[in-house]
Amino acid sequence: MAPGSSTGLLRHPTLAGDRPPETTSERLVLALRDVAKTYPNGRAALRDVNLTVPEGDFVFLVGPSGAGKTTLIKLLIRDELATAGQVLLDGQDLGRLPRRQVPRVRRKVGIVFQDYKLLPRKSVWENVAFALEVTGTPGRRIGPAVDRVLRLVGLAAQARQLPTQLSGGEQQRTAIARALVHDPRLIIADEPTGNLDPLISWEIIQLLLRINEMGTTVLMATHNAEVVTALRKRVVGLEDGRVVRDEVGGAYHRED
Amino acid sequence: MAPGSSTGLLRHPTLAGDRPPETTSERLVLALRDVAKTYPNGRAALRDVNLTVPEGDFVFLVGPSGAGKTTLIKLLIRDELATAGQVLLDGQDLGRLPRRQVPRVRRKVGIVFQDYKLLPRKSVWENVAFALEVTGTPGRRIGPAVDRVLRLVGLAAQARQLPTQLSGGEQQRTAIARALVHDPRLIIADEPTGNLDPLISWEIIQLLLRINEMGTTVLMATHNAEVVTALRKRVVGLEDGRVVRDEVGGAYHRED
Amino acid sequence: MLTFVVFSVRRAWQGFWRNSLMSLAATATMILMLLLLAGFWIIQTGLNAGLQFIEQKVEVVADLNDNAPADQLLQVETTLRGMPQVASVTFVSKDQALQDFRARLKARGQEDLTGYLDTNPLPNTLEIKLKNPQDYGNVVDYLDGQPTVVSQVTPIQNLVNQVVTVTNFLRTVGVVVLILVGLTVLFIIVNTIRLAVFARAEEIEIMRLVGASDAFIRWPFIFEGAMVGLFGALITLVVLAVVATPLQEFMYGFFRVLPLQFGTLVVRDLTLLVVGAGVGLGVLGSYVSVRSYLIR
Amino acid sequence: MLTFVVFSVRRAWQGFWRNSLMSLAATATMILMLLLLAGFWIIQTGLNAGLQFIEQKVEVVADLNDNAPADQLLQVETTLRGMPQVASVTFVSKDQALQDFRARLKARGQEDLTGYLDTNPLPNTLEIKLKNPQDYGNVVDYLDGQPTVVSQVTPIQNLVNQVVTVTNFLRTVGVVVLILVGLTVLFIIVNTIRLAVFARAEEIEIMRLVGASDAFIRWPFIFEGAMVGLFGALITLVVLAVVATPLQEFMYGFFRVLPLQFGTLVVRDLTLLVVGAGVGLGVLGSYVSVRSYLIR
Ligand SMILES: Nc1ncnc2c1ncn2[C@@H]1O[C@H](COP(=O)(O)OP(=O)(O)OP(=O)(O)O)[C@@H](O)[C@H]1O
Ligand SMILES: Nc1ncnc2c1ncn2[C@@H]1O[C@H](COP(=O)(O)OP(=O)(O)OP(=O)(O)O)[C@@H](O)[C@H]1O
Ligand SMILES: [Mg+2]
Ligand SMILES: [Mg+2]
Repeated sequence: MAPGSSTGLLRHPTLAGDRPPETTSERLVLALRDVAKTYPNGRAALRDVNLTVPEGDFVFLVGPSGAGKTTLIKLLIRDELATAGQVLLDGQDLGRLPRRQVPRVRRKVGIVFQDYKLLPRKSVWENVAFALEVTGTPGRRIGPAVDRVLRLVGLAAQARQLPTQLSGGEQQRTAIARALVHDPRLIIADEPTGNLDPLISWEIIQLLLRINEMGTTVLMATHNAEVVTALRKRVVGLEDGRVVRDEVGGAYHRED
Repeated sequence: MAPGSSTGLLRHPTLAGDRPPETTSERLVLALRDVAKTYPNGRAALRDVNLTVPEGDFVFLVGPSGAGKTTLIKLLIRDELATAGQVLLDGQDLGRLPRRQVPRVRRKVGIVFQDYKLLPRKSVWENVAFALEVTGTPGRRIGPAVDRVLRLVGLAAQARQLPTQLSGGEQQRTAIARALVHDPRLIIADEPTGNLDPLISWEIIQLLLRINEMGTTVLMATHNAEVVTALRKRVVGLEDGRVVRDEVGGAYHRED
Repeated sequence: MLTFVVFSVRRAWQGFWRNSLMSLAATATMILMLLLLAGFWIIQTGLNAGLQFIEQKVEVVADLNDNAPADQLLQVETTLRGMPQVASVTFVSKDQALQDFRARLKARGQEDLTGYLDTNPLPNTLEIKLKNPQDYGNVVDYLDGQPTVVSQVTPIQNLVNQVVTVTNFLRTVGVVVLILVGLTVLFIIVNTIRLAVFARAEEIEIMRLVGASDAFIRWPFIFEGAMVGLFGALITLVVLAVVATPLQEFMYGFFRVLPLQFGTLVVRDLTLLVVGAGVGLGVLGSYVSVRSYLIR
Repeated sequence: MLTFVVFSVRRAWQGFWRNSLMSLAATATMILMLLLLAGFWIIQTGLNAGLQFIEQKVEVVADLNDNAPADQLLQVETTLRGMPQVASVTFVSKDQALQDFRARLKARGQEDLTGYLDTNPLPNTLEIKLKNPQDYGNVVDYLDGQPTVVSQVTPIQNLVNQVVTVTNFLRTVGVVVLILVGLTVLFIIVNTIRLAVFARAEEIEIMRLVGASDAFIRWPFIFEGAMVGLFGALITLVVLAVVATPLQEFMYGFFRVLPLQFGTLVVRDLTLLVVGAGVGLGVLGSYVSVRSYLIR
């Protein structure tokens, strides 16, 4: 692990084509090649998706409801398997990964699920600590790390509450805290600000930007037009399962 | 039921005080008097809340994460009981309502839950139909009504899918469809656009506005600043469990 | 009303299959428990039959004088038959008795020495079966009062007492065990359905929030419980039917003495028991389980 | 490694209490099923003891000539004792036999007519108990070859055969029933734990998505299953201990003949059975249940 490596603020290919050229000198954290995903019920959620994300990148994944953003994210953590094409995470082909290796790969990633996926019978504190426990972190290091990240997302006061005793936004922030607590090299956030008020949304985005500046790669699916447009980061647009644009410095809406 | 009654576009008291005066001539759909809610773990989620909503009103409920918006909504459908004060829905004191009467009261309301609360083993179609079945609507009238409302929220193609097979936004729209299908006189929506892209969000809002114009009262908790500010409807601001403003024609953020 | 029932049954059917994993787990438990119950009931019925058979063997045997006058003998017989305690009176002649004795010896493979006998040493006897084995007193008294006819009365008094005590004990034990097994079955099935419904607590909660009345939620669950019970009962009956014939033959080959044939009456009772217990427990289990989520 | 175990046990403990409704339902099932198993095991043990007791009663009785020479008699006795099939040889004098007979008559409340006898009509006898009741052949042959000493041999041949068949049959039935009950108990417990774990399928899924390894997920569940088994076993033992004394007295008061006292050995075996079955089934149930969610 090299979370603080100097690959931090990377230069990205600046053309606004469908598919940025792969600069071989950069390490690719994510790479999808000709990926398609058709669900068992026959719905084609992704088609011919090509996408590479070099280390240290900050990518917004945008697109209308049902475009395939969550499906793409599910492929990245091998929650689902692609029906065609290759999905590489850190150079490993997830389609060929033996079952036993899956947890190891998932631990490299910090993921905020669109529906949070908090453990229902564990408190906020325990939910966040869980992400450290699975990595085998010694107990004495877990406490301080969890406290710190809960303070970051503003949940220090709610640490002992169960998910059912939280407001929607508090649940979402718990999910965010859990994704950050183990200092992952890659953060994947699926609509992480949908239930947050504008102020906290901005704070969370700022937090992700700071973490990104330290070298962590961030992929964020969002509908928050304001944030996307203001930040002018790389924007990957999905529509009906296809990548329809991939621009560095793009806005939420297409600007042609 | 009088969904098409001419009480439609009501004039609201136009002062921006903490509590609009109750004009006795109007029928109050909702009324909270000195309501407080303290959860069993000791957290005071609402304090001294006074709020009245006349029939035909369109109210935005705003406030930071954890302000108490969802708690207030839970009181309105008697999911929780107020620890102090009175909650009146359609003139009925919910605190005194016998248990057996609760379903009847809930059926008057169309509610979009922040976490959707879809029945996990029923398809989109069945979930929406359920809201009609509980009212005892005859089977032949259920079909057309469900199809119509699914078309309205853009889910006609997903009708046979289970909630687990839906995208986040599609789940949210299913919840909205279920809240609308039985033509309730009061619609309560808790953050109904958090997982929708801006375009569909606007469509849903437009839909709610149209329904409101037909006389249905709408109460909507939201973080969507853009929508609130653009529509200039009545805005009730909660903060830390207290009503801090109640303005007709307000913006999302306080404007003083 | 009828619409509601039809509708609820349809929802129950859906519920059963959409939660197939849980439904099948519950049904499997139901089957095993019904088999246990049926097994115990059969044993209990067989035990009762056996005990009755043994009790029937208890009788008063009156040895008759060889020279008893025929008319007096007839009168004794008639009087006995008229007594309310008496179930049956059988006259066994001394020749018959000797034949029986020889047959028994032969069956046991023992040497028959009776051929060397000059005269038949066995007396004519009256075998008197009693309705209630405990009521031998009057009969014995009466017979003792007929010295011209009766030479000796063998009430097997002590044997009677012992047998009655033993059979009563075994009957009591049988009933107690059956009740205990019944309670166990009740608890296990209700508990299993509780667990199955528990997994759907969220579903029930959502239904309530959307405005479903208690009856609307409850009835499909109750019908689902009834389905679990009915399916379980039917499969149990099939299993019992398949097992019955070989088992019966086996038992019969062994306990030649005991009349362990199951008549149609027993089959009817057993079917009623299994189906009744299955459906009843299924409904009860669902009712109890759903109730705990509706009451709050 | 040890840390992992301690950690898993702690999580299991938490899991048990945070899902208390399900844990208690599973534990209750466990208790009932263990009681059932223990009950059957006790019946089976009692049956075996009873059968053994009956088989011990089977013996060869040799009536001796009154005028048998003492040295020859001694020699016969010695030879018998030396035979590998023989368990014990007891000499019963004719006086002893008469006394026993009188005592028995008295116990039955029958009139003692033996006082009118001039001489004692009973012979001296040798009662020979066999190690294995089926091995009477050689013993009888030997005794038949000693006409000076032995007047008559009563091997109760048929009785022996019958008793052995009956006891073997009952033993087999006992074992079969015990196995069937065991399988039922196994299935019900595993099934109950499956249902309890099913309600937590979502939890397992989330743990996997967050990167928990299979072992990390599995072990707490297995320890939880072991806890259910252990709690269930302990409560079962308490119930058995409470019930044991009155039950034993009751049984003893009834079956005076049968040695149904439970020794410490039986208690030890029973404890091992209950605890072993409880913990084993709890672990097995959890393993099977969690496995089905991890395999996908
Ligand atoms: N398990 C599934 N089985 C079948 N179809 C599915 C499944 N999951 C998703 N889909 C379908 O695939 C399409 C893409 O879904 P996905 O969740 O990727 O959308 P999304 O871009 O995340 O949308 P949103 O912004 O609403 O979350 C949707 O139309 C959805 O109905
Ligand atoms: N069941 C509960 N037990 C204890 N505390 C609770 C419970 N539900 C909510 N709370 C607390 O009450 C406060 C208000 O919660 P509420 O859900 O009403 O907030 P909200 O305004 O809806 O926030 P959001 O915009 O994040 O959904 C929160 O601080 C929350 O932690
Ligand atoms: Mg999504
Ligand atoms: Mg809320």
